[in-house]
Amino acid sequence: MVNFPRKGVEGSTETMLLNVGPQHPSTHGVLHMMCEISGETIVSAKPVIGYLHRGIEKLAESRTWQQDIVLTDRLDYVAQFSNEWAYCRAVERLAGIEVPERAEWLRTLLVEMNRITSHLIWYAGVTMDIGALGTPFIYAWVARERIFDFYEAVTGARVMPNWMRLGGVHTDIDSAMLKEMRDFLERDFPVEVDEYEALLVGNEIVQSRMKGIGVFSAEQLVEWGVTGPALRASGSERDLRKDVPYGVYDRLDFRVCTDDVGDSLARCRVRLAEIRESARMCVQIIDGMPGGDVRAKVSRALKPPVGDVCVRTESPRGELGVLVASDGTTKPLRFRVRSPIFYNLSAMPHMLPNHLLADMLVIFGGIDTSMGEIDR
Amino acid sequence: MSAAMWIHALLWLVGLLLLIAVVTVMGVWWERKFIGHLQRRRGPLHHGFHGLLQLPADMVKMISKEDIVPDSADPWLFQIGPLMVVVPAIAAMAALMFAPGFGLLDMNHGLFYIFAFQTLLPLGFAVIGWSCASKFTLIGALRAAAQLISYEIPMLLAALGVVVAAGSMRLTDIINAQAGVWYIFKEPLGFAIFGIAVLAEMNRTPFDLPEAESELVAGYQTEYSGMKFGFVQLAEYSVLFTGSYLVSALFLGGWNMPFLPASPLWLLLKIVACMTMTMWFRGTFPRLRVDSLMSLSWKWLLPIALVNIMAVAALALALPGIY
Amino acid sequence: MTPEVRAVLARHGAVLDESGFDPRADVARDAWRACAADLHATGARFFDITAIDRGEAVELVLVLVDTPSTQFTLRTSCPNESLRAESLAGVFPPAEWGEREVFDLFGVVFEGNPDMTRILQPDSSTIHPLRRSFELEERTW
Amino acid sequence: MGVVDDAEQPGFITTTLDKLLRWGRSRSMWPVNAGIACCSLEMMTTGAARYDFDRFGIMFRSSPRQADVMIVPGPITKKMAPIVQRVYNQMAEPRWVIAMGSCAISGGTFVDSYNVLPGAETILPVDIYIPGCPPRPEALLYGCLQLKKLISETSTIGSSRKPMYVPPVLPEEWPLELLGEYDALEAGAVWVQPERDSPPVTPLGDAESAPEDEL
Repeated sequence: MVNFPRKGVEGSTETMLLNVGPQHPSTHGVLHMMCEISGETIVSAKPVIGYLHRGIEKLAESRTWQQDIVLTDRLDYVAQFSNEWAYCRAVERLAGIEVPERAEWLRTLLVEMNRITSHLIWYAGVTMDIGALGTPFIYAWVARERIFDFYEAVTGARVMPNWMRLGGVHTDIDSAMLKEMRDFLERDFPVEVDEYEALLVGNEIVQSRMKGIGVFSAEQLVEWGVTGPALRASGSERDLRKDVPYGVYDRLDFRVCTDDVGDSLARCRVRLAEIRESARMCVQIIDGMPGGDVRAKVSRALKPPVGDVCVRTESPRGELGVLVASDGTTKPLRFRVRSPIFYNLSAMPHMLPNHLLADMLVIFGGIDTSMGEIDR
Repeated sequence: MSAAMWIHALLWLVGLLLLIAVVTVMGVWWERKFIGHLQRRRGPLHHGFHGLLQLPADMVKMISKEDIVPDSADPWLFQIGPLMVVVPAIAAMAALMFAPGFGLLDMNHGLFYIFAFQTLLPLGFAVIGWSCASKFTLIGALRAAAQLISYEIPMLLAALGVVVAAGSMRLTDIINAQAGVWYIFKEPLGFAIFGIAVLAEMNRTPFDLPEAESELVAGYQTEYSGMKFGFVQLAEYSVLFTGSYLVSALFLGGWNMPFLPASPLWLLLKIVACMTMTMWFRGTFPRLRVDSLMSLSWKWLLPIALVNIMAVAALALALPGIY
Repeated sequence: MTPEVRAVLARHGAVLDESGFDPRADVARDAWRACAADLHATGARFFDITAIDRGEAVELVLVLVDTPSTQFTLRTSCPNESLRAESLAGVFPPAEWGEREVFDLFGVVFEGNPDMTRILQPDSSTIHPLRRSFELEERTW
Repeated sequence: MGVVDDAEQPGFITTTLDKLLRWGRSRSMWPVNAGIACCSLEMMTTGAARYDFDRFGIMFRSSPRQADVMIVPGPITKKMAPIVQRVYNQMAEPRWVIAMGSCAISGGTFVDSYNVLPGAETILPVDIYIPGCPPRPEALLYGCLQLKKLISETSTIGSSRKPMYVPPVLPEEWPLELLGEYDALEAGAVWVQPERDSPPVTPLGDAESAPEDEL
């Protein structure tokens, strides 16, 4: 039994408990949201998670440092490269591995492309949730498939790339492929994004569904532990790519996309702006790509010195932290993922009350969940 | 009643049932195909010529599926629930006229008859949702009842404008009165209100709240499986057909076509066009929220419909020749 | 590390170690919550709460962000005989879920957490899998 | 599931009806919209424009009552197992199960984990296995077409395939998780772990030959 006492509404009839999920079309995975509703108004809510808890943190302790990269792909299966990079950065910092210049550029390139595909999945999900029968959903998949073709050509896999290595990346990208990526991102992609924006933000019904729904101030959201685009939509400029530049972000010209309204529509606008900004960054990266090696020599039996390190990166959903602790052996002592959505989701009980059942999906889409990373 | 009348009635009954079957099969096929092409894909393609056999296959499967009655459901209401929406939906079609004198029964108050049976639908939805003892169906049913009842009033008021102008509730008279100018040009406001309200009456996007898939799984039909689900679908497409017929007959001139002789073909074409419009909406629009749905009906459509009917009545008094 | 943070840490008798990658401050278990509350007052932002099993004790790690670009960890140690600590849920709201996870995977009980139940594993589970003492079963095939 | 279960010598009408039913069932497979993990992304991709499930008459239904096929797209954890079974039990007969991806086949990458079941077949009767991590959309399409073949070759007369209720079972040390205060499931059933010597990966080719025995 889940610890979820009913609050009830004073002077009203009995409230009803509605279990949304774990198998529900709009929970984006296996989230179980317990809602106490009075009529259609949510009185209190409690997310129940763990339906996808695969014990990745324990499994990582029984594998070598290199083998764990496979597991990081499966954490947030929508933003695979971000997880790989966060893990690789943590271990490289711990073991003092120097990453070749070109590898850093390649990593940044694919992570930014990954941000685009991840936000496209958000777009598909949120439009589906507000009831558009799949048209924006399928449109989002058109551009996503094009980018997935690049993933496949570069890494050999569509969803689980396992492409980054400690000390670099597995395969180089040749200049013809880079040119193709650049052509797509500069020419075809903005046209698609214009259409997406018109379908979502330009739609009157969407505006009436989202405007003024779920308005939270930046102070509230910071207090609740929310990070990422959901926070930036409330006016905060927190973006680790600017605050703690890693990769080649300090050499790129980009702006932090923010919005000061703080409602659900603002969160949509911020994510759409981030899609455009990422595409712009990718073009810059391809233009500035230096030559050279893509992988440093790293011993297969890597033994980082004793110690622990926590590395923060900006994943598409917020601040992704990876804490690795080493006891000087070939296997990690502890591999911990600070999942941005885990803490974003923990703010749901604060966010949902007094909204309608239909608003739940809108607010929920605003934080863009991916259960693989929440449950690990 | 003479034997000829019996035969006429029997033939028409069979014909109407066939029509419903064809409308459902072709409607679903056309919807999947049309929305598929809207979404840059193909829709049903491989079973039959361009997927034409897809719907017969679906129906064969549905008939042979297990018929589940949940333990906690009210067994009687659960069984008769689908009938309570299918029967009114089909019965309403008895008054449809496809050409002068070409129909089951040319009733004096045909329009009234159709609306009377449409009014029964929320009861059926409520029974379906209540009997399943599931929360999603219950919420869906309550939404359906609230939505259908509140959109009935603007719909009837908008239709009343046409009745005032035509001076009759007989569908033949109403359509014949549009031999010159269609009512869409005489009463554009009424047409807009009637179109929106009929869309809501048919539970179509953006008013598909009762079966809001992303919120309520499948709304009031969540617990129905097999042929019962098929019956509910049948009722939906019958209502869609009736609604499209009403829009075509009341505002789009029915079987009249400018510069061309009157023919049932025009009526059918208009019905198909109206149905396609609803599918287009379905492919593009998201869903309204439940409170904006209600405020749209009570705060906007109802006052405008009242203004519309007063204006039409005044015009009909002032300009008896034209209106 | 801002001077305010240093002052708070010194007030609570924290052992500061800045030789590693991130500055770390070890406090006694009694000062855990009070120190975190004072750090919250300086404007430090919650980033993560987790634990590392050191064999004879479980080390609680609270990662805090003091300025947008710097971070530090506040640590305390729970010996295996008494896996208890004061809850930070009243100080940092997101810590509620973080502590539930530490409880679920390590078995550390946080006193004062409003919902000290398992979060990832089923309620019926009897294990705390991230303890060193818990070994994964050998694969049978 | 059979039309006439005890018909010893099916006559012309029953065989024709049987053909019709097999035709209808195999050409209208509606999977239940139950995304579990990474594979659900590829499942959605298959429904999207480039691959388009709808061409084959496959369309996702959110309500298990109206679905025929359950695609298990991911690892089944111990917390999720009763729910997956429950969704399966809510589906109307005849129903089929596709195990999509290595996690659903055997536990995949997570087979060593303390919280993951070694494959969907431990709790569900799986008909089709689609290997891959995750399988490409083409592989999923191929798997669905294999299922179509399987259905159209499974006679509905006196079939060995009987309606099946999967009792919600879990190991004794993992009693059933209750979902909420109105949960109707009963706890206490005994978990039966299937015996196994090798990974339970059935190549797709086997699905073609299997139904012939039943005919």
